[in-house]
Amino acid sequence: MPASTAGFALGEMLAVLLARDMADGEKAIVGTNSDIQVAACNLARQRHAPHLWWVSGPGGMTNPTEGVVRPAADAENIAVAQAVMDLPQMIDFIDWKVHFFDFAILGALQTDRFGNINTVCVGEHARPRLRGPGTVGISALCGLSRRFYIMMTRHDRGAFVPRVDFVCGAGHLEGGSSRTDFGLPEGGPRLAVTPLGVFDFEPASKAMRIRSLHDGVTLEEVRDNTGFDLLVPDTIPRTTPPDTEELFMLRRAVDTTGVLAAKFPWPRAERKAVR
Amino acid sequence: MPASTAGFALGEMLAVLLARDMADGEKAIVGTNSDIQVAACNLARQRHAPHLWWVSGPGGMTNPTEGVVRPAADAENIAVAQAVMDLPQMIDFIDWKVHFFDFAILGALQTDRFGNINTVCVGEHARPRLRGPGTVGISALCGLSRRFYIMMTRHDRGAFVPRVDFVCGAGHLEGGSSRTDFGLPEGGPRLAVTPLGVFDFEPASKAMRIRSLHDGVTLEEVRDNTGFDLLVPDTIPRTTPPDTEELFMLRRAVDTTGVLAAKFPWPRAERKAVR
Amino acid sequence: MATTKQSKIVDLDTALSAVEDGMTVGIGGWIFHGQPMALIRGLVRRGARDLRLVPAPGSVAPDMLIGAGCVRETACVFISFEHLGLAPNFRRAAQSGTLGVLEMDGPGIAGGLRAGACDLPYGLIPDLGTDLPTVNPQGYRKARIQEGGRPLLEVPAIKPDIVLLHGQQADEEGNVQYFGSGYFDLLMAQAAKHVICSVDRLVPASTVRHNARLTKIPSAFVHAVVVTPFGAHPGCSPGLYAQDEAHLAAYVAASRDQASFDAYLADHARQAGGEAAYRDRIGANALATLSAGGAVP
Amino acid sequence: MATTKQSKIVDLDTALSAVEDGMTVGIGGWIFHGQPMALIRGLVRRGARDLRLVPAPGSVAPDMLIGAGCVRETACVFISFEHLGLAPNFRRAAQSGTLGVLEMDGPGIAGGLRAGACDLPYGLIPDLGTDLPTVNPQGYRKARIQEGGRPLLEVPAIKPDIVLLHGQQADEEGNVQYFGSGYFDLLMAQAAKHVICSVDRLVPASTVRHNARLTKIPSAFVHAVVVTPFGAHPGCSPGLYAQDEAHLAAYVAASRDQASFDAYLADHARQAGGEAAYRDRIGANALATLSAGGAVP
Repeated sequence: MPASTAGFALGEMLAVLLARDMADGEKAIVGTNSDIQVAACNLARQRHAPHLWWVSGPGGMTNPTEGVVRPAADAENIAVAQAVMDLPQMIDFIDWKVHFFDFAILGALQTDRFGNINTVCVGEHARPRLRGPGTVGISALCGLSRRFYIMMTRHDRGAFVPRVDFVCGAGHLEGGSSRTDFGLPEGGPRLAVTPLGVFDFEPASKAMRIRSLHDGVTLEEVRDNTGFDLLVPDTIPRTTPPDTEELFMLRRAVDTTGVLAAKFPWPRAERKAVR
Repeated sequence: MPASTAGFALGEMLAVLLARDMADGEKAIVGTNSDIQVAACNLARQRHAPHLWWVSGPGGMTNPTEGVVRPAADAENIAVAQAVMDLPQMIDFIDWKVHFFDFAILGALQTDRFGNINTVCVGEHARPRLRGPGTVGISALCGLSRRFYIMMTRHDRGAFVPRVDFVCGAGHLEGGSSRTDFGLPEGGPRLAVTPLGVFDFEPASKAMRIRSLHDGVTLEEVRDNTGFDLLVPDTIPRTTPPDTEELFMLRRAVDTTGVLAAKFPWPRAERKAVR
Repeated sequence: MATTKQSKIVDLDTALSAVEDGMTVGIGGWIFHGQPMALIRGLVRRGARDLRLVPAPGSVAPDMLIGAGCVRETACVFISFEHLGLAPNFRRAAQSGTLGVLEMDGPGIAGGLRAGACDLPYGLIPDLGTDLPTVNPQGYRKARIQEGGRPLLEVPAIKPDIVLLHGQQADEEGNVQYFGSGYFDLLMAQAAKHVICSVDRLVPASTVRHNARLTKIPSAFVHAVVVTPFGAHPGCSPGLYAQDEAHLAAYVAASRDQASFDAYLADHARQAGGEAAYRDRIGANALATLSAGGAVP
Repeated sequence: MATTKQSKIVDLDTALSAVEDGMTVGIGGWIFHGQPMALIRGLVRRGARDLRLVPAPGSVAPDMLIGAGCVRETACVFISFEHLGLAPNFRRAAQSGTLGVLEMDGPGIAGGLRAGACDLPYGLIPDLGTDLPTVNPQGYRKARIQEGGRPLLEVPAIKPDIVLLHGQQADEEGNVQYFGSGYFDLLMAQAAKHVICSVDRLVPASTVRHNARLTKIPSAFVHAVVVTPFGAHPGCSPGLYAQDEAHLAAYVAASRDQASFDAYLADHARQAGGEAAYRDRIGANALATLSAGGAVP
């Protein structure tokens, strides 16, 4: 776990890391229970991507902003949104259309070497060891958006497994060109962001690779907590932590009530360091 | 043409005749340019069918009522409607669903012996003698509603032809069981209302039959103005004209600005009698 | 789908008498938003059995029916307690194998409901490379026609026998208004054979007409309306009251085993006095606080 | 469908530079409601050629393009002047055989647009026993799979190169609001490769957020917004101004033959000065009267 994280919470850091990768004019979708995603999109709009467009998947509100991170489906978002779409019409571009969304940001029970996503079950589907919530839009967003992000608030061998027990969101499937060979459009996971680092996918093999490790995180620590062999670059960069301006904007314009800090502190071992 | 029509306009009479046939709790749809249809539905709601439900096909407003007959698609109907639906969702029940609507009321360039409807063209489609507006929802409403009404403001051999030049709304097709043989649901035209009379369809042959003739209209006159042999009952009833209460309700609660009288007077020959 | 001629406002038991054991029951709302909980508690009280659920992404509504033993099989698009964790009774039943789970995703339920609403035999959706067709082969089959450059699946039409929804207010004629989003509710209503809506408030027809844009379920799609104030509790009723975090936490705690959950149901669903007794048990100040937004500063 | 990074507000000619000869052009609105007339006049002025139209049920918009010789072929769901009679230029061109007419109906355009919006190769619709498949065999083909108890047709996906729409107001970001109904406009925008909206008013972002429910075309679906006051004239812009009955009657009269209609176009579309000159020609009092509801008592 990161050594010097004092000054910001895990949720704040993840929001900042995700926001940095968003470009102006892009289109995104945010599901339920997505505080970090909401904050990341609104932070990007406040900083470098003023025309980023995001929609609450279930609620249909577009670009709601009032400086408070609310659940994306919450009715209070209507008063601060640019539009409210009805889900039966939204399904056309959520569930069917190729590359309508530039990106989605998804959490998971499990992800794997090729960035496939599982929120359905651990173990056999018929008698699972752990029954998860299910798939909802994950299949479509992983399959149809131009790219997606895997956002994990835990990084351990339970979450990072060699092969997910159930593919409910297609990443790079078996790696290589297997995704497009199957007939899915170009896309797949671009980054995974976790409490330990940022990870991308090597262009040829599509296997997960270390892109940067957070301050104080060792290669050994990441390897110990990952259930498959990560690709390791020759030199491992350090993640650039959230800077003063990013944190100021996040707390002053996006998350003024501190939802991220309250809900997503650093995992237990690091709490003392953070506070 | 009717002899004693003094006291009400053609449009008013047609609205009253149609309203009488509607039952409480039924569901109906009204298209553009449908003043008589709007008035008929609202008259039925005012009188014997308070829970009749009708929707503006294009505009999505349900049960708009303010005592003024406005175009069904008009935005001013929103302020007096119970709901405003979006067309992309309405298409599911307009264009696909079997028997969602109890009835629709449709005009036509031509209708025929079996109540088929044509609003597309007179003559060959590739080089028509008269190019009509087209089909829009007529195909679906004739094909899918439990019944429909043919509402004609003219009754002559140009409009009542042996066989329509283009079937854009299926009535009883070739008669008999040909409609259901084709695979369409039970339904088809129930009545045709015209300046001369009310017509229904004989249950076995499904051929058009005189149900009643308006006051002063002779059998010869109807035959002269109909391009096919109408079935004639042994005794021909007289249409019960709009009564005082119906006209009072129509003018006092439904069409307070007299749209029907202004737009749908009796055809020219009878104007003197009407006024 | 037939319409009735009288007022559509009926009491809870009259409305629920349309639900027969073994029926396919759709549930509207979205996770903790607009779950038709009074109707769900009513089904538990009536001892419904062998239901086949088709819930929109939900939480306590499907979870309670499953925990109460009313359900033979459920479709699962998403059943979650969000920040409160996994749906406890659904989880236990699924893990023990006592509950049939038809795994579904957004495209599957959307395509199936739309086909149902349209009286089409099946809907066409993209094959997204997931394991869903493997575990739910009757719900997802390889499309017989493959064209257009991507693999396609067919999903059979979904036509629930009954759909249970919750709106904020309705008029006598049965026009149901939502202060928040409509989610899948209207699509479910269009696909269903029979639609029961609970609402928190009965309002005059003029109130409905005052803002027709809020009417998400027009009366033509509604067969029965049940007026049940706080009928979405412990979930939220958008614009009227917040979800009851304390009660939901207590629900999760009570769901630790079947005996404990049975005790919860005895007090909160099967008790004499129905919804009135339920509201008394939750308490006036708790409900008032939820009406104030969830916390009285 | 790509989004741009700058403000989406552009001038009329910049917006229309995206329209190339031979393209498939969708037109929104409904008969006299919300026809994007300033955009249509702009296309006439630019001398667009060989367009393939896919108009929603319309009136003067498709009729003017046809009368101006811009159109090779049009889909026809419904082209009507309602109480003013048949669409005069459409009628003349169709009757003379100089215009290709792809006969369509509601299910055909709805199924085709939805398939286009969904990137599906075709849509499935019921066979309603009409003559449409006979005269438009490429638009309606017997479905290869027949099941479910009624005959089915397949309609190919419709994906217009350009769609032209008219709303009442928009913000800089390109959120387009409608004071009336949205008709097929959003479905068309979802199916299109490029969407141009004219609006009567440019408003601050806060005005749009004040009533987000009026935003029928969210900015993600809009590539260019052209601010053209009275841009729906001589049709109506719902909530802002009525249709101009006198002008429409004059239009019909001017459409009696091609020479006469060319003279109309010379004065009302091809004149120097574009829309500003057009508004001058219509006249301040005429426009003011339409803003007052169509008749000043």
